[in-house]
Amino acid sequence: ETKGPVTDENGVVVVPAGEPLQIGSFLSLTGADAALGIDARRGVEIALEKIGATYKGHPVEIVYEDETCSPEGGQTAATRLASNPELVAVLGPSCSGAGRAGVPILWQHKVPVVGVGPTSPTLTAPTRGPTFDGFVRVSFNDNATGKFAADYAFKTLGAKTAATLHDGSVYGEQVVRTFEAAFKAAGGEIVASEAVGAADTDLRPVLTRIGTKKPALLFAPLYVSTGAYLVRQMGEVASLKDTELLATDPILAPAFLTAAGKAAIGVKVVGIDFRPETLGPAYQGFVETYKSKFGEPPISSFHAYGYDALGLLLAAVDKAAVEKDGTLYIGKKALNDALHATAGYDGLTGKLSCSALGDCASPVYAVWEFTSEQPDSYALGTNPKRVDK
Amino acid sequence: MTGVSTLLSVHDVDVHYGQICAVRGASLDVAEGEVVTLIGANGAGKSSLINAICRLRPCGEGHIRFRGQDLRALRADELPGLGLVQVPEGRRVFGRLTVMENLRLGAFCRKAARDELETDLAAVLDLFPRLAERRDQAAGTLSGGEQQMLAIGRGLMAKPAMLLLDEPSMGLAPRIIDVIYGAIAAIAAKGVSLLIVEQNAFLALELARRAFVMEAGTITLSGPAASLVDDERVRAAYLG
Amino acid sequence: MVRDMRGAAPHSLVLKAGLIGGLVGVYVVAVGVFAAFAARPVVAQSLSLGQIMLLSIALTVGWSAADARQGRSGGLAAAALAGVLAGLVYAGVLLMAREAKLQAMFVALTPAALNTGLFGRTGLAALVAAALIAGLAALGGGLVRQMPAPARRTLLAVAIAVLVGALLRDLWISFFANLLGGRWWVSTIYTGNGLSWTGTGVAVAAGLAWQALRMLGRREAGARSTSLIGIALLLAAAILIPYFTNAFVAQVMLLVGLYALMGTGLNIELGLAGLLDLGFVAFFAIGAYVTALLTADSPLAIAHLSFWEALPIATLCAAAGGFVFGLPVLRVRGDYLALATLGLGEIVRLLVVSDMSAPVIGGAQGIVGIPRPDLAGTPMVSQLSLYYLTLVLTCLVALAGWRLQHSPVGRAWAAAREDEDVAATLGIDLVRSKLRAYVLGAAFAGVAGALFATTLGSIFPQSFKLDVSINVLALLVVGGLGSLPGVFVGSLILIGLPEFLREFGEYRYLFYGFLLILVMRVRPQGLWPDPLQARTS
Amino acid sequence: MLVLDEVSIRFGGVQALSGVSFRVADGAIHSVIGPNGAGKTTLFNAITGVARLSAGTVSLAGARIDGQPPHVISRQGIARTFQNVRLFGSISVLDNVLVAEEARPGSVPGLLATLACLPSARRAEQAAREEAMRLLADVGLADAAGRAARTLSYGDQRRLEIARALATRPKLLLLDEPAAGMNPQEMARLTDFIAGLPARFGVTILLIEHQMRLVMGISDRVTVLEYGRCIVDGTPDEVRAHPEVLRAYLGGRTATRALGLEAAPSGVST
Amino acid sequence: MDVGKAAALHIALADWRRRSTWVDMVMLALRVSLLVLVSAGLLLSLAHNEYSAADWLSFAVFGLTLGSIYALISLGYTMVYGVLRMINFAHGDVFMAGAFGALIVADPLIATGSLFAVLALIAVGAATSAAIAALIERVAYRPFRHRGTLAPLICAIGVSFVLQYTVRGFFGTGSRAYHDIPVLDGVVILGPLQVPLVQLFVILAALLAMGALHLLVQHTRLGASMRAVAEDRETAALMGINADRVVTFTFLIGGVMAGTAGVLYALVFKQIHAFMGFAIGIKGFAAAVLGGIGNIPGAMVGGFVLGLAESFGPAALLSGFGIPAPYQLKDAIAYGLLVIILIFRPQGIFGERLAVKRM
Ligand SMILES: Nc1ncnc2c1ncn2[C@@H]1O[C@H](COP(=O)(O)OP(=O)(O)OP(=O)(O)O)[C@@H](O)[C@H]1O
Ligand SMILES: Nc1ncnc2c1ncn2[C@@H]1O[C@H](COP(=O)(O)OP(=O)(O)OP(=O)(O)O)[C@@H](O)[C@H]1O
Ligand SMILES: CC(C)C[C@H](N)C(=O)O
Ligand SMILES: [Mg+2]
Ligand SMILES: [Mg+2]
Repeated sequence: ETKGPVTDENGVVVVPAGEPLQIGSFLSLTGADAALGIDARRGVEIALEKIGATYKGHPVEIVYEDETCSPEGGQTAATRLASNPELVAVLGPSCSGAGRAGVPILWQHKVPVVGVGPTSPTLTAPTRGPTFDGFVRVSFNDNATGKFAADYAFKTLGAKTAATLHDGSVYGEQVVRTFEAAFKAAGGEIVASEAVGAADTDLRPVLTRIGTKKPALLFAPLYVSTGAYLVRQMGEVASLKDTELLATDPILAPAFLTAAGKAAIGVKVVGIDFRPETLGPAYQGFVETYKSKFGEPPISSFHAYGYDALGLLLAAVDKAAVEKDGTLYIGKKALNDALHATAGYDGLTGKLSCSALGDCASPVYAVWEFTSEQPDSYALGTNPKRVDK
Repeated sequence: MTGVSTLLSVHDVDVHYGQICAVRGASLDVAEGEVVTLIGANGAGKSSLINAICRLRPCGEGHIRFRGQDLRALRADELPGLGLVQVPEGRRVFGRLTVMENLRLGAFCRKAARDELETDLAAVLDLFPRLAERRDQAAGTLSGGEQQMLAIGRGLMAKPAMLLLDEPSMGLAPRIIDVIYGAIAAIAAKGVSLLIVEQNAFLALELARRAFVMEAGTITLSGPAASLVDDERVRAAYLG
Repeated sequence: MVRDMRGAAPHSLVLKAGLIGGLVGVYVVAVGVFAAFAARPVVAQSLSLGQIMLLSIALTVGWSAADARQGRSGGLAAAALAGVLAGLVYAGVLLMAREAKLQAMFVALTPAALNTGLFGRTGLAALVAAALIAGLAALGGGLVRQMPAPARRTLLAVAIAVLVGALLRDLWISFFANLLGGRWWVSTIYTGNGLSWTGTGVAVAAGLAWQALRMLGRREAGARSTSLIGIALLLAAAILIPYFTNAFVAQVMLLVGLYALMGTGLNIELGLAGLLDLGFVAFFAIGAYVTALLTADSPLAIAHLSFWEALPIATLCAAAGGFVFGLPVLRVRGDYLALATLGLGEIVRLLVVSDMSAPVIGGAQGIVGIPRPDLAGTPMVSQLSLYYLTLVLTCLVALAGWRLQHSPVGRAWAAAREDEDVAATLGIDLVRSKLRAYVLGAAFAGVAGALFATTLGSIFPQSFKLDVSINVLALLVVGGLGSLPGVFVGSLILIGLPEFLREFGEYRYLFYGFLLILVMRVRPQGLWPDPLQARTS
Repeated sequence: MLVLDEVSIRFGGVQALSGVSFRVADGAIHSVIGPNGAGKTTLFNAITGVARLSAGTVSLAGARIDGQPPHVISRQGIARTFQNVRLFGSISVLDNVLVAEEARPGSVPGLLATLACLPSARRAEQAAREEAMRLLADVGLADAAGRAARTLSYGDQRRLEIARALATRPKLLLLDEPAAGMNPQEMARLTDFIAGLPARFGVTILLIEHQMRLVMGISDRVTVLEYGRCIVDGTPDEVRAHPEVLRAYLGGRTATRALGLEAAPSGVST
Repeated sequence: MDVGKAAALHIALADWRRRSTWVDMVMLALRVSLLVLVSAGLLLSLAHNEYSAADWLSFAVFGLTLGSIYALISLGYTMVYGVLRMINFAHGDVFMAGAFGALIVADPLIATGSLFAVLALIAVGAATSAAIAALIERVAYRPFRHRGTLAPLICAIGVSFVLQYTVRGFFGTGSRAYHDIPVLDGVVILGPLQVPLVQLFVILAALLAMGALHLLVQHTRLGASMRAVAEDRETAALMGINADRVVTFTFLIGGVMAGTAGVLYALVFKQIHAFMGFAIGIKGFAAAVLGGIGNIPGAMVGGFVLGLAESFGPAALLSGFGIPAPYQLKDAIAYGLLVIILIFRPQGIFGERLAVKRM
């Protein structure tokens, strides 16, 4: 297709002078895991504010959709976004399930997607198929998460046996598999590999079952609601008294404290190292802006990804767009290529360089532990505080 | 209407089922302690009229008075408490309830002492020994005739001031019909008013003092039972 | 049961109307609808949807108060009085809520929402304002009540036209842009999110025209020909509208068509054979998964057929599934069947999502990379082309359903639906007869599943939840059981409308619920009932 | 035609039928009478496969039919009406008959032929429809063909039930109290109608009735049941005079009058 | 002698073959294979014997805890179905609403720290649910008394949506937490078993509530009038029974039980959200069917059976086959049980066989 000065096999988006540059976004905005998406959206908004909500004289408009942290939510949101031919690209989703379902739909229309929260390895696996060609993510890849968690469990905590529990989500199932592989590789033994339904509330039977194997550690990458049921009920299963629980970042949110109450105290969570020492002073400044703008410290660990996603995208648009008489011509393939070619982009979360498969982050992990059950006391650094170093 | 003795008076009642007009401008009255029968061909509208009286069907513009009280302002379930009770056509026993439960429900509207109920129960079971044999059987599994006995027995349990019987002899063995009509006569003798719808016009006309004949939704004839029995048209149509 | 001329004295009804109206107003604020709607202009940035909502509550209060005094004098006074009462209750409760700082418990009672809800006033001023506004609006409601019926209907038509014009903005914009050429229309009719004054005028005119047409139509044509004309119009709209609008509309219509297809399938089971099947989604899932496994570009695929080759296989598989499930389950009667099929549907979903089956059908990861069907060598990429495919399939299924209904097979279904025992003694083989219906329904669900898989390109176990069965059931009954245009209308309203109203987020499901109740109360036979069915029952 | 051999049925504690044996001759009108609860309807249920036998056998034209499901038995040529009328209430009168007409094996084309709109399917349907209208005319319901069955009056519903049963073209027709709820005049018409059935449709009739005038008027043979036992089996005249029958069933004014042994009342009896 | 036996067997078999249709044969095959499958699963699981006696006991206690909640909910279904022949799809949401109603007063009440406060909490929940149940009966169901079963079913689905999204609008999209209740914290040591006090409390409270209901229905005319209304509303009216009042009362009682269940649920799981009602509601209805619908003691037993099946099933049946992550399939076991019961014993465990309509 050729429009104006640009020819692109995937089509061209034209933004006439004065008209807004439209960017889609699908995030987890409602439900128990709303904090994940809202936090990321706030990151996007701060980034937008920083550029004065304009790009080369075009107002930048972000169209938000809710992906409800589920594949169906992702499908509906993506379909809705895909039907808008003026979208340049899409930021999101928060959750891997939504991504696995939504990205292919958007790519049918050759709309590239910049992942904000999805971390499942399948999204950037070599076997993922051509439908994910339009996907890059600023969030990390759980291959690394699983490996880090396994190392931490085996080396730091000294656990020789471990059990795993997932909730049948695209995210949970995958991260469990990478953890299991890494833990075995490190020399540990996986004594139980269990799963529950995402809507299950009575986890005691499955915990009892796990208890019979006496694992030293239970690796349970659950979302907020199930995670809270888990920590509350784990205390009631006597045979798990000596088992250490290791969870992952979806529960790094005040909502988890509300839901889990006192049982949250002492829960260890694998997440990103959000210290200024690691992320640099820019992050510190960002958190200050966040606090002053939204009246509370970040409510999960995806704000910075939201911020970076928009920046990364605009950087790619810079490279791909051709401007003529105030009108922007953006080749879709060119934009996607530019995204994938990102190298050394200076993001809040570190230097971002995208691989051919779309992984851009080089995460530094940390282990966090909750110290109080008060949701208002949630603040990365104190509650939860860092425990792995 | 004149006076003291009129118990039920129905005036100019219509019954419609959607477009179909089943009863048109029907009027009848029953005096205190009187036995009246309503006869007519299939589909004449007898049951519809009875149901209108019992407030199971809306009744158009006319009025229905029982002891001078306008029934149109009442709900069906308020009538038994006033002493107006119907034994419906086609038995309509509570199939999943036992015989005894059905009978006890018959007395639902009464606030009677326990032993009074027990004596009444015993009286009904006496009248229909067959029911006594089947007392704990689900009513739905009774034979047709047994169900009819149960329906009548249930109506009696209400100790009504007026009983509307819709085809009480239907499906009963000849001997049982005798028994039932004997019982009905006995009830009438106690001063209970009766309005009987009957195909077996002989029986009804024998027992009743007055009769109404219904044809195609309107009441076409009325008068003392004796004179109707001798009416040629009635003889031809209903006495065979 | 019959209750003529009974009920409480009229003045207590007036009180009741006021009280209930006030509380409904409070509900609207507390549930958050008001805040969401207050941000949505309808007319020229000056009348928001939230305001319309509150006003219409007061209007209804006035209406019912006047209604209670019908035939007596003082209807208008009663209406106004009830309105004032409603306003006082409303403002009183909200003022108390503001004092009590309930936000920790009731999240929608934010200071901002309370402030808008109380017209930006405090204390006595708020009370007075609310009482005044509500009283006036209720007076209006009373007036409307006393208008002659045609005037009332015209007013209603105009109101609906304005709302439809404002709320389905996206739809109209794309329509104008495509059909009438250009953005000029758009900017004349709409300002921001709402209608401009011009736009409002256009909407009013449209409402008047519509009402005039309806009255003409009613006078001219008999029932039968109106229903035929109606069907023709519906079909024309179904074909043309998506063509002249945008991809989003086509997308929504595709979904509508898909559900209509399932609804037609379920109609055979429920409408004709009386089988209440809540496990419908299981066959939808079978169709989708078989299609995915046969066509997807995925390591799990067992073949690489084209969609057209996979479609009959998927249909057959779903039908076979129907047979296997149906055989034991169909001996269960009535409502129990609903529960048994519901259980089966859930079991299928749970098995699909489980780790046990993950190596074969992907488990939680689903199956991705399902290609679009090819038409004469080119893939049908646009939603529109798939929509037409769906429409054609729906019509075929509908035709089959219609043909069956008026055939011996359909009559045997009707007989078994009415009384199984008697049907058996007439020589109808119940198992066979029910299996036929169930297998046919399953097969059609399978077709829908195949389409679903190919439209979305990826499938996940979570897409096959009970909700799908329930939605299909609801649209069937809302549209009118046994009526084929009804299925389409039901689908349009229950599946399409929520999509067009996405801007209201989760509140649209609240309205979905109210809509179900309302439609069933006002038209229990459905919005577009089968004329024959409507007559005999 | 029909042979019952030592048929017994019990429901929990109730022995509804114990060792009933009799045979129904081809083309006959055979009545079953007996007190309420004697087991007459249960007998019909036994024949049509609705109730399960606890002992004994039922054979139709030499082949055993007991133990088979109702629809299979029906297809071998048995049709019935019900004591408590059971119509398909919300479908039309005509469709009630059509359903029965089409339930006959092989009478109409199957699912695929229907879907394909084969002309043969249309023709078969048209024929069935005409046939059904004829039957309706026979029972005097032709005018009501389009009404929902539920809206008929009780007596009309009974007639429709007979028409529906006849529509299956049975060899054996079981009628359970067809005259219940009819007045004498209508009963007389019904009597003639039933009496004419064997000749017109070549059907054998087994009839339950409490209306003695009907039973005695048209039966070729009468079987009397009491407490689930067959107490007498003979011609109407034999039965009428049998002391056991008089004791258990007929003795009394109603029966006597129905049988024409006593004149109609001519005055009020008080 | 032997020959005679064989011959008799042969005749019996031939007779069976004559009587049975192919469907009967399929059903028999199904029955046999189910039996084989279940026993194989049980045996294999037992042979593995991964669990100690204490584990089995604690499975039982969880099962009973959950089961008593199911049982309480199922009562509402059973009674409403018994009277109106209608599946009240919104009942699960009435349960949910009870938990939220109590949430409003939960914090101050729990803070008082007495057992009495817990009872008050239950009372609030029960009152909320009862009021809501009666309200929806009045507004959404009563107009359908004579309108078949589908319209009210759809209306019930509508009500279910309204309740869910109303609560969601009122209380927010996420989960809401109940605070830990000190009086119910702690465990009771029963032999080898440590049972959390809450669970015991829940089982006891549920049993009490159900016992009270049973007495109420047994010893008043309510039971009989409910059944009469269920069968034939018009005839019941002819007996002087006010159907509307009976129905309202039924909904009220069902609401009380559901609200109690809602608070008990919140006490055990400490987290509630607006959508929790639907799935649990379906389980409650399943429990009602298991026990035999319309049968109040049956509903209780059905609830317990379902709860136990969920907690034992995966361990006792599936793990023997080496199925990965068997607890993912616990609902499948529960629904499987339901379907099997419906197929082979439609009247439920306790229900009398529905009296066959007379011919
Ligand atoms: N539910 C109904 N819907 C429509 N029409 C009805 C209904 N019930 C009765 N009808 C019609 O109303 C008329 C009167 O019926 P009704 O049952 O009152 O007659 P009846 O005199 O009691 O007859 P029978 O002696 O047969 O019982 C009949 O034409 C009948 O078809
Ligand atoms: N399913 C059942 N369970 C228990 N008892 C039953 C059942 N069916 C019938 N009975 C009993 O069997 C007996 C015979 O009933 P049946 O209906 O055959 O009588 P009938 O001769 O037809 O009487 P009627 O002339 O009154 O119709 C009755 O006493 C009845 O109570
Ligand atoms: C937002 C995140 C917690 C989501 C999670 N990492 C996922 O991939 O689904
Ligand atoms: Mg009648
Ligand atoms: Mg009988």
